[in-house]
Amino acid sequence: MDYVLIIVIEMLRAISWLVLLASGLAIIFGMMRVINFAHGEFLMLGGYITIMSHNAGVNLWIAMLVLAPLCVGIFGILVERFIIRFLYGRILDSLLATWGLSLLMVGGVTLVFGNTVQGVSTPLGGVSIGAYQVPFYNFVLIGFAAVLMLAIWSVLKFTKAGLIARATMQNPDMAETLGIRTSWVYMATFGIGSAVTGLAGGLLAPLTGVVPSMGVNFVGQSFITVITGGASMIAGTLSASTLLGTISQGMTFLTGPVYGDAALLLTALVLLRVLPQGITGRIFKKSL
Amino acid sequence: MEKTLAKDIGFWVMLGIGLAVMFIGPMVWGLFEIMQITQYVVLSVYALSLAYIWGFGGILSFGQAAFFGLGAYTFAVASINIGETTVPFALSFLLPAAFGAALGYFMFYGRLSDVYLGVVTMVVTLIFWKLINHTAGPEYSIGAARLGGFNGIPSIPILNVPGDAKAWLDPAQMFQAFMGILIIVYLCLRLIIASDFGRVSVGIRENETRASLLGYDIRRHKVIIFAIGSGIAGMSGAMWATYQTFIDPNAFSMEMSAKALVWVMAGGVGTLAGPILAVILLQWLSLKLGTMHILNNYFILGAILMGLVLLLPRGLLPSLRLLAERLWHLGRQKMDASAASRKATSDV
Amino acid sequence: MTKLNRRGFLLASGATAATLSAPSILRAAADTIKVGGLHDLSGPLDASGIPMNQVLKLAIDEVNATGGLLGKEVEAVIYDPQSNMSLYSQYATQMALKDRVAVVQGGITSASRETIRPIFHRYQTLYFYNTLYEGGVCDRNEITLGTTPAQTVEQLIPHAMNLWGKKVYTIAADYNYGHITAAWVKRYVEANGGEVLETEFFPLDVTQFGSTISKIQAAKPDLVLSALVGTAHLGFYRQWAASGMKAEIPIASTTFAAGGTDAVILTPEEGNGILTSYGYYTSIDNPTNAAFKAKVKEAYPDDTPILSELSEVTWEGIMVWADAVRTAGSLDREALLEVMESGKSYDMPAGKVSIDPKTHHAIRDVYLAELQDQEFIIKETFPQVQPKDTQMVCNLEETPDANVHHEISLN
Amino acid sequence: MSDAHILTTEKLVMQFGGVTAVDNVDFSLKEGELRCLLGPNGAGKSTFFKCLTGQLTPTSGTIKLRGADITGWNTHDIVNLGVGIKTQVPNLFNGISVYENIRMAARRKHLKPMAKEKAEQMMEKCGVSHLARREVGLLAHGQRQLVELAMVLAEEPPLVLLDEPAAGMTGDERDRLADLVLETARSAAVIVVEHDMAFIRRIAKFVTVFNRGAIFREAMIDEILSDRAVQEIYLGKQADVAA
Repeated sequence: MDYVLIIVIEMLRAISWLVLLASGLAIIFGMMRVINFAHGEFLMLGGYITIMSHNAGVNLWIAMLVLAPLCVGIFGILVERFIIRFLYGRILDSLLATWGLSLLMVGGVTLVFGNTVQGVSTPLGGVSIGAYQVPFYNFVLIGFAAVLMLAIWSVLKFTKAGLIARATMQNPDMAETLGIRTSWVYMATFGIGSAVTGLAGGLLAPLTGVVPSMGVNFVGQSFITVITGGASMIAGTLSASTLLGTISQGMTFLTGPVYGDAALLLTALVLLRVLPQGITGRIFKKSL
Repeated sequence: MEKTLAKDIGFWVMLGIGLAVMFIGPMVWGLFEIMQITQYVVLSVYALSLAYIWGFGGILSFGQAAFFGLGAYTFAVASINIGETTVPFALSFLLPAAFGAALGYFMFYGRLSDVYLGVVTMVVTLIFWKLINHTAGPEYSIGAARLGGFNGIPSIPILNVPGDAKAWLDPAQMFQAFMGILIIVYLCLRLIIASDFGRVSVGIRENETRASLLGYDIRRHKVIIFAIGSGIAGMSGAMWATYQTFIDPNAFSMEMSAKALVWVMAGGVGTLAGPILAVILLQWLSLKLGTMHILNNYFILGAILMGLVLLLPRGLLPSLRLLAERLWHLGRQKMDASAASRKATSDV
Repeated sequence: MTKLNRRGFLLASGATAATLSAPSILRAAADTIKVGGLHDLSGPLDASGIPMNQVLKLAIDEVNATGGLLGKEVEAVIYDPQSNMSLYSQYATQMALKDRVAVVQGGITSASRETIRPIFHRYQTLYFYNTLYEGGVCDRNEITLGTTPAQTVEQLIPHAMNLWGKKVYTIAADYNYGHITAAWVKRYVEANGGEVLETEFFPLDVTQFGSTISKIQAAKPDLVLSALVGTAHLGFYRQWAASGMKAEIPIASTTFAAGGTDAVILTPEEGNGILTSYGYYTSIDNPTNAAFKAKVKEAYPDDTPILSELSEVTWEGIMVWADAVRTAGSLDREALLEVMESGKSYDMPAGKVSIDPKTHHAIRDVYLAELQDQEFIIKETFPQVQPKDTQMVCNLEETPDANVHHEISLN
Repeated sequence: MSDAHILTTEKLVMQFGGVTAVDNVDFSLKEGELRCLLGPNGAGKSTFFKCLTGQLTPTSGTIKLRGADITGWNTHDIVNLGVGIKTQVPNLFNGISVYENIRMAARRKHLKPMAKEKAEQMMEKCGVSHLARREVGLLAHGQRQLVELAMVLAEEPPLVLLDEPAAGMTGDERDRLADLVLETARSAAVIVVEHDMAFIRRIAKFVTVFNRGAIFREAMIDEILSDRAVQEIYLGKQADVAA
């Protein structure tokens, strides 16, 4: 029995892993139609900041939940002001520019921090469920993924800022006529998207080897989740993460990671053929 | 005034350069330069495959590496088993073309929008990359050829003169053969583009609705264009395999697809000569960077790419042409302002 | 207006690019002996490439400090392939044909070796491959000093099984190295009366190991044998410690910290107790190693490389080659090979090393060590271990012009 | 032209979610007939038009072209049965010259030499010859309408469907358009969806008036214009209509 429970926990962790990876990208790509190929490197930057500040004595949780999002958010705003601002509406150029940015970040972090930095061990140790032991940190991840989704949903749904952001992204010209300084909204939205990715990077730092080139492992998964999710941000990312996370983990349990990954890709492929606009292109049409 | 191929100076200039390089090159250059330029020729054919389907068919493929790798592995497996390279080389065009047609049917008859089209091609390449990487065990071999997984397939036969299996091409002959292939591919593409089929494809690129309102079945057109592009990419993969006598899953990597995108974007979408220019410049640049130990090479390459996008929005060739036109105008102040000579951006 | 000053900037940057590429002032006529160094200095593989490159340059300075070779100065020709195969093949061709180097040291992954080895074989440029790998290369033009699975697994398995028990759970990277190592593990576990409960392979970019950790817990093995490779797989060790399993089931590995950096990236809580087996550890105490470490510290005071078998064997590659040139008194490849195949033994930081004439692989001492607070403590030493796996498939005395990488399969 | 029907629809329905844009329309057009479709905004004229052109697949009901059931066919298959279509928003190949656009349309029916001559003839007829070399994307709205019309006519289709061809046109462009439509009507059946009353008066004979997705009335143009009920649905209930 507890083996089944372990599998369920494992799937929930995989889902929250995808949610954390993809929500920052959902904001930047899903909402702003900017292809951010440097998304993996933003995660890496979040990881690095968490570790560097922890090694410098800052409490791990503050480093992870405050410093990482803050610094990566500010970095995001700088990137938006100097690069992305010229590329709105030119979705392909944003791809090429951000691919250059990702190379630059890998090289830059190697120059500044070097490529071997002592990591931080996973806090809170293990907890035993039946005959098995699972890192307690899993529940922290699941918790934060849920909180993150809830936070973004409520900001977009209930706050004035959320409304302005959504309006601007849907029709910038109309938003201008209503007196909204759209350039500020773009800057802020890109900043928040980067901050969310920084937070995700921070949360994942204790679980992975943090090196300058770690980003490449995450960029594929994040894009596929956001694209499969489709237009609406919250419902799309959530439904896609759940579907893809469950299938990939299920297959991994049954046959092993190779077929787990292949299953995830095949599901995405079939979904894209059946629902070209992504899950929320058709179902949950009106949701956020 | 119909823009027939015969009257297009750009075409003849490219053809002239190509033939000159092909015949004079081996006499002038040493073995090392020949080997290096052969690599640029192979990558130029690869860049042309994307330049054609994207620039002239409006199909943006994020996964051109899938066909490059498929062509390379098809050639490797076939030539190792058959022991002769002419049939495998033909296979390396036909198999990817057939796969491209099948994938094209799957995509274009599914009414996918452009961005999702890009993603589907990316996902297909990722699947190839994952599966090929998994073929490491001894049980994964086709006939005598071990797929070899991450370590790839070593000692792939060198291209031999058709008919005589033992007459392997020496580097100079291989260079001339590849140069010939590049010229033929460029010629065929220009002919297709100038033909009615090409005109319709450009029409589809401009406005799909109008093309279907004229009665053209745009889905069938796109499948054909995509298949042609896939075949060319597959052939360039085979050229790569026989040039290096080694192939590994990196031929299917995301980086290989991204490189094609960069070359076509940097060179100028909607041109054929632009991407070739971009291949030579960018490959030479990353080679040069490797020998100069300034900062970290990833850092510099990234900065250059970003600079390219922000400073040359329309790509290298169109910007150079614009620069040339502007200088030409400034030089001739007495030209009247109406500038009747502003010719439509020709498809070089 | 903005259009114009962009053009201005474009023209300016075009000019600087031209000057940068102007050919560097030509050295005096070839009065130096050129040694090629081909390691990834940027991109994912730079963590292993940079230390090897630093030690290479140090070794060449050492040779020059003792009067160079044949009265000439030894000059390093170093290129950075940027973890990219097409650049590996271009630089190999450039070294062989244009720079006409006397010897090349380099190549990290098997894919990069297999890209450049045939080129050096075709143009007869002597080639040293200094990275531990899955064994099986049969090429008279290549000297392979790194350890192969047979040499390390043969010592690691019996030692681990005596310590912890008979039931082994193997997890390995899903490529040739992983498959072959797993096969050798199975052979030696069964030879020592043990049993491999399960063997699981992981693609190189897998970062989540939750499901595997649960499966291992279900199988209840006595020890876990890991042949995981690459930074993504570091996640396993972290997630293993995170679920509190480190105290329950110990880990032995033939790949952990091969490049030295993993030991630093993992915290002591995660890394302590992992048993590994390599041809070299910094904690080997013999005078040559002490001198070697001092030289490295002195040459690179602030960016001291983390030493491991990869960088130490690069030092060996230069020293063995230099010794052969001095003994043979010429740069002729055949003369050098004759010296190296004479069974001569060299006193290296890693201990006694000699070259097996049949496979051009190293017969060397192999050590077993356990990680404690990010330092490896040597538990056992095994002198002069033969490269048995490559000897099974390759005999250069019978087939001198072999030029192939055999896939050693035990079944 | 025989009085057989070139185009008929039976119980044609088009629903978007809850809204019924086309409500059980039975429509028939004789060979060579010129029919105008009128009706206030949102009456379902354009939706009905899009069902005929295959841009929309009707929810139920059938469409027959010369007896063949073309309900739900792809646009290009319908066009290949000899239908020329001009959409509400001009759909042209913007990056290419006017001549090139029209020549490509002509090429559908004629061989190369004939297509070149046909294209020049059409440009002359529609008064766009002086724009031959200009990129279509740079033309004014009215000019684009004329170019699109020239493309439709270049194929000499037996059935021509025009959706608001007069929109955005200047006075004399509209007159030229009216002459062109009348001339085309002599050799082909034409359906024109339009608002512009001045334009309608010049060309209309038999007219169909749509309201709320259904056919409100079908009669000759002068009867329609004097019918109070039609004026009411156009100008809304309360307005007192100046006689």
